[in-house]
Amino acid sequence: MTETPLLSIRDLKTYFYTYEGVVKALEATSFDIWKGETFGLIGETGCGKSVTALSVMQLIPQPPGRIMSGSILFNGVDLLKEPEKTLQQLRGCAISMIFQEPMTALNPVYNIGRQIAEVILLHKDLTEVPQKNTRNPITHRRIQRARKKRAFEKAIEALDMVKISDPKKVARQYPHELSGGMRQRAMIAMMLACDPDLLIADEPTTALDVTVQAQILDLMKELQHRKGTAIWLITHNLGVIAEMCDRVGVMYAGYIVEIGKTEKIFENPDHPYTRGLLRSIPLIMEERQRLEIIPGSVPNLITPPEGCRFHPRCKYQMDICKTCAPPLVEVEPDHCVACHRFADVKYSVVGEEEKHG
Amino acid sequence: MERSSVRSMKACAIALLICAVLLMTSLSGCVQQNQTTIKNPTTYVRYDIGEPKTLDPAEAYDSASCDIVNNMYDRLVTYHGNDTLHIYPSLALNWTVASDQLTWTFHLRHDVLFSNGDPMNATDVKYSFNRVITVNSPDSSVAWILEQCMNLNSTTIIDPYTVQIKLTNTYGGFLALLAFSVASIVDMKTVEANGGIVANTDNEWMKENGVGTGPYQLDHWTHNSEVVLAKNLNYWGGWSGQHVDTVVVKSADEASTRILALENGDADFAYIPYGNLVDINNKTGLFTVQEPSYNVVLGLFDTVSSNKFMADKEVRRALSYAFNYQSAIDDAFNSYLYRLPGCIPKGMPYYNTQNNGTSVYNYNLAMADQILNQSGYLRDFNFKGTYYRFNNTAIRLWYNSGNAERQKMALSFQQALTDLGINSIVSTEGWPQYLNRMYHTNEWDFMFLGWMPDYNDPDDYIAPFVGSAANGGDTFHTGWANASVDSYINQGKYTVDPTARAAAYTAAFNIYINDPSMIFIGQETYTRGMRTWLHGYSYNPVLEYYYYDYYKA
Amino acid sequence: MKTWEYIVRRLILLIPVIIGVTIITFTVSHVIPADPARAFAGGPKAQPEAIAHIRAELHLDEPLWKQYFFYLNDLIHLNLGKSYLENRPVLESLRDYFPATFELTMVAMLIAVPLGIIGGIISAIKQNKISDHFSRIIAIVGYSLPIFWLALMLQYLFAYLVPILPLEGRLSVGMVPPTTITGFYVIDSILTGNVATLSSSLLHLILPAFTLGFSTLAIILRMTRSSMLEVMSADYIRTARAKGVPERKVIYQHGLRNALIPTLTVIGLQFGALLSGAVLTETIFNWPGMGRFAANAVLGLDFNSVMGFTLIVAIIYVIANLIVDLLYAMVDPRVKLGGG
Amino acid sequence: MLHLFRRSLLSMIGLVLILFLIIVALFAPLIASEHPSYVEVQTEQGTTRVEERWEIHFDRKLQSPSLQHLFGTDDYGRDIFSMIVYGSQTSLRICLMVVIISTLAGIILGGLAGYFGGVIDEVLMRITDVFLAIPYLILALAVAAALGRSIDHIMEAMIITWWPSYARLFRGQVLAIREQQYVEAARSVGASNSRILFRHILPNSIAPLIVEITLDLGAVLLVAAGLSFIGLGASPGTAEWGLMISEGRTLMFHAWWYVTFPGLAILFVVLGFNLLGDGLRDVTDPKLRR
Repeated sequence: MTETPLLSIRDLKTYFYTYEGVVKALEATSFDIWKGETFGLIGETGCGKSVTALSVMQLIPQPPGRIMSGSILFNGVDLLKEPEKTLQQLRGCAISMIFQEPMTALNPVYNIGRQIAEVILLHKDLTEVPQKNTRNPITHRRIQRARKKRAFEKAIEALDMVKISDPKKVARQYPHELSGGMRQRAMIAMMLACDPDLLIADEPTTALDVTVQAQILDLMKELQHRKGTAIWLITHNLGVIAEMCDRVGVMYAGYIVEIGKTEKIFENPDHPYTRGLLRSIPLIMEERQRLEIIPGSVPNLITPPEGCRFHPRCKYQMDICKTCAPPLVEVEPDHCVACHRFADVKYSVVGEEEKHG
Repeated sequence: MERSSVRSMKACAIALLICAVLLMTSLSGCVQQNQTTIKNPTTYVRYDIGEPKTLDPAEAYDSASCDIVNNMYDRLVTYHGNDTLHIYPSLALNWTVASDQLTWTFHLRHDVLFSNGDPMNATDVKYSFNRVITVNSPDSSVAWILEQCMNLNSTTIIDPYTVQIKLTNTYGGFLALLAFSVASIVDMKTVEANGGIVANTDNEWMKENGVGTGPYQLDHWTHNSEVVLAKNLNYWGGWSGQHVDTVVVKSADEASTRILALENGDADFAYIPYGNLVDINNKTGLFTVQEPSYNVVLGLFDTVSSNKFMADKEVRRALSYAFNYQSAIDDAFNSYLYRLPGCIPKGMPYYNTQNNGTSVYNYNLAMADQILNQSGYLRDFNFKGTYYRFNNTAIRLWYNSGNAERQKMALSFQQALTDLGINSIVSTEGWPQYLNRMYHTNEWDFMFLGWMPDYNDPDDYIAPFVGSAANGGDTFHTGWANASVDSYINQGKYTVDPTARAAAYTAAFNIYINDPSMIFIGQETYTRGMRTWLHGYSYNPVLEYYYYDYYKA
Repeated sequence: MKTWEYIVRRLILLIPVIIGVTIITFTVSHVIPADPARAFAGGPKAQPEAIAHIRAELHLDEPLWKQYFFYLNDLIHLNLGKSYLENRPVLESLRDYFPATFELTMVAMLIAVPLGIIGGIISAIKQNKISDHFSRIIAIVGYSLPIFWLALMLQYLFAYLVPILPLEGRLSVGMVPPTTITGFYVIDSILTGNVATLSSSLLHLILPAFTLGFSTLAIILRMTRSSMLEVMSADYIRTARAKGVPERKVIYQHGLRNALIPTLTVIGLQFGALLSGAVLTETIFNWPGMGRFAANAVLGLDFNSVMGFTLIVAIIYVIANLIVDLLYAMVDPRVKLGGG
Repeated sequence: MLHLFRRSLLSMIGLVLILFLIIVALFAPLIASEHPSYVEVQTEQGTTRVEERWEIHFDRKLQSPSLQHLFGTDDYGRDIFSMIVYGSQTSLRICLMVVIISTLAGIILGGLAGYFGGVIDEVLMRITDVFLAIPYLILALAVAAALGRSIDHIMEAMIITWWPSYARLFRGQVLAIREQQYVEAARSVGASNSRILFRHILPNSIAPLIVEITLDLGAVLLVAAGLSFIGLGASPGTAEWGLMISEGRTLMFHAWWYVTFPGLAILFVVLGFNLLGDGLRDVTDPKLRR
């Protein structure tokens, strides 16, 4: 892989300044996403997955949020240094994002078609319609109307693309008139309408029924196939990751703790947290007696633990873990881990089983 | 977040602010310059309270209505300037009276046109008088003024410019009556074209319109705001000399509005409450009109009150001593009040029959205390160490709400009563409730009221004040009646001999003042605020405003 | 349900409201032990015949319930009776005063609504900045000031100390009102092309309309601010931003339309408050409107006028609420007319 | 929550203003330099009531503020400072009585309507419609005119005009909460209506009501002052701020202090209640927090 990654995040640091104190949501997060691939980001709730995505989009509510340092290179351009205007042009066009809550992520007062058409109007040329701004207000208005009409037609096409059965009707419907799955489809249609290079999907299926989940995921896969979009999938559903992703990153308390090819991570997790995470999921295929749980919970990020942020919950902790944050080390090609004791973890399967036995 | 939108918003706000400030300074500059010159030089503007109820002479009875009627219409005779004693010709050039004192002959002016151009002649005169009597305004009943000595057969047309009026009975005030607004001459053609005369029904058109021979005609009337009169180009008196072209009478309820209007020159003339005259006194360009008036202020006793002791004249005498007259004059009326000794106000004939014009009662708590003790009303009820009379029954003092002077007098009276060991309650209520209390209940002991003259005669005071209900008096329902006083009042009314009249009024005074049914508090001073640039104004209590005389310079 | 069907249904609801309103005002104004007939006829000087005439016209000697039915009967025949304080039919008084008050309240609204909404938006998007504090303080002072106090102060400042605005009234001294077409001086002036009365009536509107609208402005500002804050942190705003919508459009197209929904309710309710405020404002600025007329009628126990006024206001209230509900349905597609 | 409140400067100012009002009202006899006397009088209905009376000293009327009379004297020669201090008692009483009684009425009626729905709801809502369709100032004016002039009657008049909005507000709350799962749960385990109303619905719907109440405490004072302005306020001679403003306003050109100090008193108290209410709203409504 000699080409540059599509998205390259380096040492991203995002803090939230709240009344209670400074929430250190992201602390030196780094990873890459390549063109056309599907990258998964997993982790518990509140570990910073969404904050990473929002930081990339620069949609962190400011205040209280603030991106302290780091760089976000998209196609080699540092997004953090670009003016708001450029970012607006990128959002929805080059980078799109689907959100977790299809119930609330659509504007309740506009119909679906209009909301999709808005993206198209913003980012597409619509060459079929003369676009030149004229001084004549009447002509201008007529052109605007024609563009709007064309965008609406395109929106219907987009809805058709996401396999909505009666796109013409749905385009004129309002979000509250649609089911959750339909809304998420509409959302996908909206976000893919401009053929983005990167689609960030933040828990796109969490709020949906299982059957609908599968449909949505299939749809995303299919569209990715057709358009060559890179997908960054954020979820805590390991099943989804396993099914969808080429590579996966594991996040804990603002740090990437492990990153690598999906199969490798799933087969052979090197970080105690990844390991705990994988074992806490019931897998139908494997016949395991009982699920494991990771003791404790995600730490308070205002006063995070010193050193490795996972150490209070870690079975393998040593003194060094309490003082020194472990760097992300490439343990094998395309597999990085941030743990002082990854080697011990790797070979401790038996001992661990014994403990529980 | 995009900053540019917010920034442009801010820029807009600042620009607006700057514009506002610039506008303000530039405008204030030019207004300041104008301040030295006369505002609206050809317009007379008065800010007053209340507004006319009607512009129909056959219905107008309240002063605001009569004011406009007096200037839109002419009468056969009129008053001039501040002279209330003499009556001058107006539409009538001259008149004669037969020896029977009943038959009056009036010779009319020949050159008089109504504001619409119709000529005025004897037909209109007869029509006007008979209209008043036939319409007999159900809303105001003002027709009684003419009906005192006239009926439908009284007026006869001798020739187009001569009218004869035959009175139903002798009446000394007949000419004064003809100067009253009800005797205004209306245009027969106009009235007939707009509803004509319907017996016992007011003419709706005439309420808001009218064609008269007066110096001004109605321009427009915006209810609850202003009545505007414009000059009548047909006026027989002509428009040579100095006059105002337009008259604006505004009704403004709020005193501060009227004061500010007078001070900034919007108003040439304004009604200012006594408490606020200090605001305009000694200010350049402003002048306070001060004239004696016949408006009297009374404190009434209910002699048939449910509080039985009010029936005792000694109690009422004691209360008369407990009222602080000087404080009422100084503090409630800011000295714009003159002490009243009895029913008859100063300036009217027979004023001196009342103890030579000296008050019998003065503020004297020791005397009040002595009278009450002698009459057996001792301080007998102990409430928290204070001893009260009348077994702690409270005397109920009432005034109508919104009347600041009466409120002051009431609260001050209450304090004096407390010192005297009498418990009391001061209460106030709206005018209709107040009237109900006075006329339909006995649940009051003391109330304030005022009285204005209908005509310039002591009989208009003494008969309604202290005459008995049976004798057509007791207008205030005090329940007081005295047969001797009634007979003296009637003597005074029907005698033409001044000495006999004086004797009758003296005798009546000596009775009613020692068995008082009311406290005679005082006689108000007529006060108004005026711009000094207004000229030609003179106060005439009978014809309060005559705009034709006014001009600004 | 079709819109017109809904409107008709809502307008039918007017009838019980009107009956209720008449019953309440009728009872409240008639139980007072008072002698309005004598007051109308001139007080202590009233002629007995005049008093008797008025008592007969008002059926004052009948039992209360009969008086009420006499009133209802007249009302059905669209006869609101006679105003004794004004000495003319109530309908005529209302015809004169309603446009004056309506013009005043509309201009007050025109001042309060845009300024309130803009202030609320600025305050919300600049949360905790100087401009936010500034507009919040304006808002809080706005609904903490006694309205008549504000009126007196404005009068004193702008009509006396720095005399740039007229003191009172609807037009300059002695100016002839424009030909009555609608009764609104501003509109009539435009229709008749009368520039002098137009500018005069606009100038005369400034102080009273501002006084009247100030507290409404404050309330709308506060409401817009809080709902704008709420809306701007909503998910769909994030979606809009993720779509690359420029911030200005995010605020005005996505945020504002949603934030306006609760503000609309407030605006509807404020109509009632404005009519109450009009009582005080009109008294001080000598505005020949319904509020002052109503207050005088209540104090003077001019029953017919009080009843006529409350009737008109009840109708306005119902219609204003209807309009708000219709707007609601227009702004918010989730709202179904006639549902719930 | 409390620390959030403490951080908001405006809310703290509101709290301080209201605490100041309460302290002044409680310790009025210690703060004021002059004191009213209280006299027991019989009313027309035969009951007795205690009337507040201030001594009149015309000899020192309308004196400008001085050390002896901090806020000057009025046109009866009464000490304005003392009257304002004692007036705080009246103001507090008016605010609390009106708001508490109309809230109670609103809670009971609105609660019944919202909880039981159906005919009760329909009838009650139509009744509130009728009340809300009459401008509150005119209704209060009419009621006050019918009852006569005294503070008690003003309070009654305001309660009559105020309860419908509370009934509406509370009904809406109850309607919303009635559908919540914990209420469903309580109903499914057979809790009685009254238990559900008082144990589940009331506590949960009271929070937004409290904000409204705090804001209304100030509004009550303004309406009372408005009624005084039109001429139907407290009985003459009592120390009530609205009455003082309305009596002092005509004299403002030569006695600015007469109207200014009671005006400021009202402004500050209403401001206090509003700031407090705003602060409470920000604290209780998590959506407005960031």
